[in-house]
Amino acid sequence: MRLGFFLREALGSLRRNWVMTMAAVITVFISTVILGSVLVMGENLDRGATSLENRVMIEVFIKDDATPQEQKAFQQKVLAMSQVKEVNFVSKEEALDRFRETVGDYITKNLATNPLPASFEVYVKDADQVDAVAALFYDEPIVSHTPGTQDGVQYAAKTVRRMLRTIDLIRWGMWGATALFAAAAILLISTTVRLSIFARRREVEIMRLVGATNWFIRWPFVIEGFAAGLIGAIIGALSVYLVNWAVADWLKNSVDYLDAYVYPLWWQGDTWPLGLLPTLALLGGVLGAAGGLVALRRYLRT
Amino acid sequence: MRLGFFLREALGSLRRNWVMTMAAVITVFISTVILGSVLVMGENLDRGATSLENRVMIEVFIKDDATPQEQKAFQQKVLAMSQVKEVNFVSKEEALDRFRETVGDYITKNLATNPLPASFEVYVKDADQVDAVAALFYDEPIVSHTPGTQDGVQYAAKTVRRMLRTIDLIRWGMWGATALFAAAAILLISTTVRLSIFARRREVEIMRLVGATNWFIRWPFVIEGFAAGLIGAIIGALSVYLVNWAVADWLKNSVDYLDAYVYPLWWQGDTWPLGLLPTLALLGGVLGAAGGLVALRRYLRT
Amino acid sequence: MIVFENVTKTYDPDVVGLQDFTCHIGKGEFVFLVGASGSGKSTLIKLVLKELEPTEGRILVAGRNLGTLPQRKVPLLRRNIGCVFQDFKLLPNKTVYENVAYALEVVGEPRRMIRRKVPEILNLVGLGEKTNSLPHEISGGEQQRVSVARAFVNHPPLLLADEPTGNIDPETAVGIMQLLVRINRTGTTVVIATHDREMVNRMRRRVLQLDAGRLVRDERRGSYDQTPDDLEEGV
Amino acid sequence: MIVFENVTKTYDPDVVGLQDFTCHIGKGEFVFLVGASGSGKSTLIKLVLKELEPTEGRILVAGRNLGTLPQRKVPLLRRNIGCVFQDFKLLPNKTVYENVAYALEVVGEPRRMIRRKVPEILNLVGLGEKTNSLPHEISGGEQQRVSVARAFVNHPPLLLADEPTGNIDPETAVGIMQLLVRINRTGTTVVIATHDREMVNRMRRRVLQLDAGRLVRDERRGSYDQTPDDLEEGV
Ligand SMILES: Nc1ncnc2c1ncn2[C@@H]1O[C@H](COP(=O)(O)OP(=O)(O)OP(=O)(O)O)[C@@H](O)[C@H]1O
Ligand SMILES: Nc1ncnc2c1ncn2[C@@H]1O[C@H](COP(=O)(O)OP(=O)(O)OP(=O)(O)O)[C@@H](O)[C@H]1O
Ligand SMILES: [Mg+2]
Ligand SMILES: [Mg+2]
Repeated sequence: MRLGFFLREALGSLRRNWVMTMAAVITVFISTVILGSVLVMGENLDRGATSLENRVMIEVFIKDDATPQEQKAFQQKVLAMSQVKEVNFVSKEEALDRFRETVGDYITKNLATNPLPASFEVYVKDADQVDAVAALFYDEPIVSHTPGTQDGVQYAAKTVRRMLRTIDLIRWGMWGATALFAAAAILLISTTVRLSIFARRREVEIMRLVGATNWFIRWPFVIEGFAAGLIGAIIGALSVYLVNWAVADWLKNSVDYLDAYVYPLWWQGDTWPLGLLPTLALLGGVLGAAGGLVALRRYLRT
Repeated sequence: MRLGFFLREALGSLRRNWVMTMAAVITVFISTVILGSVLVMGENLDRGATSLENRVMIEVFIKDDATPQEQKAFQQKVLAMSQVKEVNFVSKEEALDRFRETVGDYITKNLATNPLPASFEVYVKDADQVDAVAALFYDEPIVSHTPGTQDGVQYAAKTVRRMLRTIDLIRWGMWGATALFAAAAILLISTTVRLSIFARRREVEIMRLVGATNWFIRWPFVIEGFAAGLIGAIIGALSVYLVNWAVADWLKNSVDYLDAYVYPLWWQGDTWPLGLLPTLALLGGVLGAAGGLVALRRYLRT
Repeated sequence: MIVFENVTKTYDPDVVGLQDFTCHIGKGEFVFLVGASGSGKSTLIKLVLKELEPTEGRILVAGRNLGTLPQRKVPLLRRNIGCVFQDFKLLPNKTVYENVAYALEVVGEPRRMIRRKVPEILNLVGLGEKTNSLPHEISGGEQQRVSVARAFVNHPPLLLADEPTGNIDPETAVGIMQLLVRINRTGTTVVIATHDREMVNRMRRRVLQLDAGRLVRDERRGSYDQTPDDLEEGV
Repeated sequence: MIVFENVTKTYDPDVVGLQDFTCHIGKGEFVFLVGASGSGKSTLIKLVLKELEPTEGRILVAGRNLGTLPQRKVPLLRRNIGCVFQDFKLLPNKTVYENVAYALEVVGEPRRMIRRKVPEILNLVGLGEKTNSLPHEISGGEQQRVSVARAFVNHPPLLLADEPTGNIDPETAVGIMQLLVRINRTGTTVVIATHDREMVNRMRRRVLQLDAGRLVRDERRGSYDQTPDDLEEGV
């Protein structure tokens, strides 16, 4: 019965104070859109970064006199390593073909023999470990080094490091942006809620004078804040979803080479058990309610 | 004298209604930070894109039997082209050196003669024109084509096109984001202003009953909105400036290879005659004032 | 000064505010408006201020037809009417002084004059010591007197007072009434809606009685209550 | 029911609200509180409601010391006090019905009872037809009567009324007073701050007179004005 009263109060108030309702809804809506956009973009960047990381490869050049058995044994040994994801074998002929493709006939035509060694392409699971993994191969007898060097094991050390650093930067930037925008969203919502409760402080005062307990006063405000927040956040989350979907679709169709980097994200079950956008929507509601609670405190003291 | 009254009214009101003042200031502050961040990031991306564009190069391979005079003449002819920014000559020896660096000794050792041609590296002013410029070289007698092809003129056509497309995308995205965030900022500010004027609608009504003209009522609100907006936007613009400066500084020191892409931007005299951040600050003030005007309309009718 | 011609004001769902009300209040008159709670006194005052529009009929104030008065002339109208509101209508964020001064600022009075006139009128209504208080820091009667002071300070040609003594003790009320009479003597037309039987009976001025929005009595030297004698003399 | 012991209330800049006020109001009494505007009547009522804290002194209401009453018990205290506020204090977004019902919702009255009691009390104060109006849609006197209805509806053991008839015509006021007397007969303690001389003189109940925050008169069957006789009988 009491719940019924609180609900009626809250809904009546949402209807009657529609300027405030609109303000809360719009603020939560915008906050959700901004935060949602940042999260979705961040997630896409993160996936893009991960797929870049997955391309980090170590080339292990093999002595020309290695027997197929030795090669086989080596391949299996490498595959068994816990840090290794994948190993490809590139024969001398394949290597020459690839070389021809990149530099053109006029160089390969000039070659008396095939100077290119066979090689294994080793993909590691975690780009961070590339140095450690590469080091494991230096002393393998099958590996062909120029005497006095370790150039039989090659990987773009500098490029990998730059890439990792860039990816780190992007991730940091993404988290920074998310934190910034989340803080902004919370501040915005709480500001709006505080303002609308300020506009109704006299009402609160009257309720107290008539003998209402603090929670009797709070509940309708909390429900109101929750409802307004939920509505705003749902509209916001839906907008993000639709735009994200449309953009992903458009990109996929028009920018073929990029499609690996665009993920329509709205559920994201792994990181967001409730779904990314449903979580945002719920968060809007909770923020609205919490904002109401905090803002009321000033008028419920003494 | 009247101006004095309006100013006193506005300042008094800012002081007395500090909950509303704070709300307006915070909203404008956040809007400015968000919009400023987007603008600054967009500008950096744009500059980065431009510097990428500047690297688009056409390699023009020269017949081995071309005389130095012919080479010289060709170089001057190319330099005189309006679309061309820069021309470098790469001799056969240089070409071999570079090749050796990339593929390693064991290949070049196998070469009987130097199969690499000399070349000119032509940089165009505008990446969009790379196709047109390349076409101009196809029929030059000095250029060495494999018979039946035009491979004496090479440039990363596919890469350039992708790059241009990506840059376009980034620019579009940037403009989209700017428009989105600007709209959000305007909506947020107007919502807050509308809410705070709603909270004071009774005051407005009383002023009208005492015989105040509409402009007599409006001015203090406009000044108030302008002041609150200006304060919020100045704090916001300063924050953006400081963060931008700090980030640029940190990136420059810690990510050496990236430094060409990070520009601390706060003035940007070319696109923003008043300066990017001063413009934002002023905009905050104007939005605050305009918001006040618009929100008042409802209570000044009839 | 004020002419009502067959004025009817009905609020949205057939709530009668004023019903076929006709009357003429001359320049310099002193009129009491009486009637039960909800009989339409405040409605009448709001109509004169053009705060409300009549549903039917015509209202003239100082010769100007309010129905055809353009919106932008309304502030001018109101500056020439001092009004004591039933609910005071003080600006909550302004001090007593500023509230009264506002009525002068509105007409563009020079600051020097404001600095002289406001304390004068505040002393007159007995609020000399509350100059810098905010409305919520003073008692109900004091708020009412601020409203009275604001209505007077301009020396407007027409003064409307909606129960100006409802929250004031009888003695102070008499003081306020004397003030009103004095102002009336300088030529100002004064219309007072009131429930103060004693006051009306003592003053014996023109009385208009409303009942459910209708004018039921209009006496030149009336009392608060309708007596059989009065009835004959009246409408 | 109410005990004031040397209570002093001063507002910030040495404005006196109540000065060394001592008095005892027994259960079931009917007391008028009179005094000039600004003499401290509303201050006294606010102190009883614990809306204000006394600067000095002790206040007991129904045996409970307000000074030591914890904040969370204050709503309970207020639910046992019906109060008619000088400025009505109606919830602006609630209809007349909802405003009155709120006082019952607060104490957890079942809806069925609310549906019966509220129209009953509204009819009693003559507002049967304004049930669904919002406060700004009714006249000043009607608002005041809503405030009265809200204070009564609970049948609280203590009833405070701050000028409950200031905006009401004498006839309706008499009705309200009769209602108060009837409520008083059922055992409710009633304290009324008022400027209505006629009413006080007619009823001849206990009168407390304040002057600048001091109790200057306390008569068992007093009149509004202080007569030489009264003076001897009183303080
Ligand atoms: N919040 C406040 N801050 C400062 N002074 C106040 C405040 N409230 C009341 N006062 C002052 O305290 C004194 C007593 O006020 P109170 O409201 O008790 O008077 P009152 O007897 O109710 O008068 P009235 O009949 O006019 O309502 C007055 O001088 C008033 O100005
Ligand atoms: N804004 C409104 N909307 C609907 N009805 C209204 C409105 N204002 C007043 N009324 C109704 O019109 C009638 C006359 O109201 P008015 O305020 O003129 O009465 P009044 O004579 O001033 O009464 P009081 O002495 O109580 O102040 C009342 O029944 C009231 O309920
Ligand atoms: Mg009225
Ligand atoms: Mg009082």
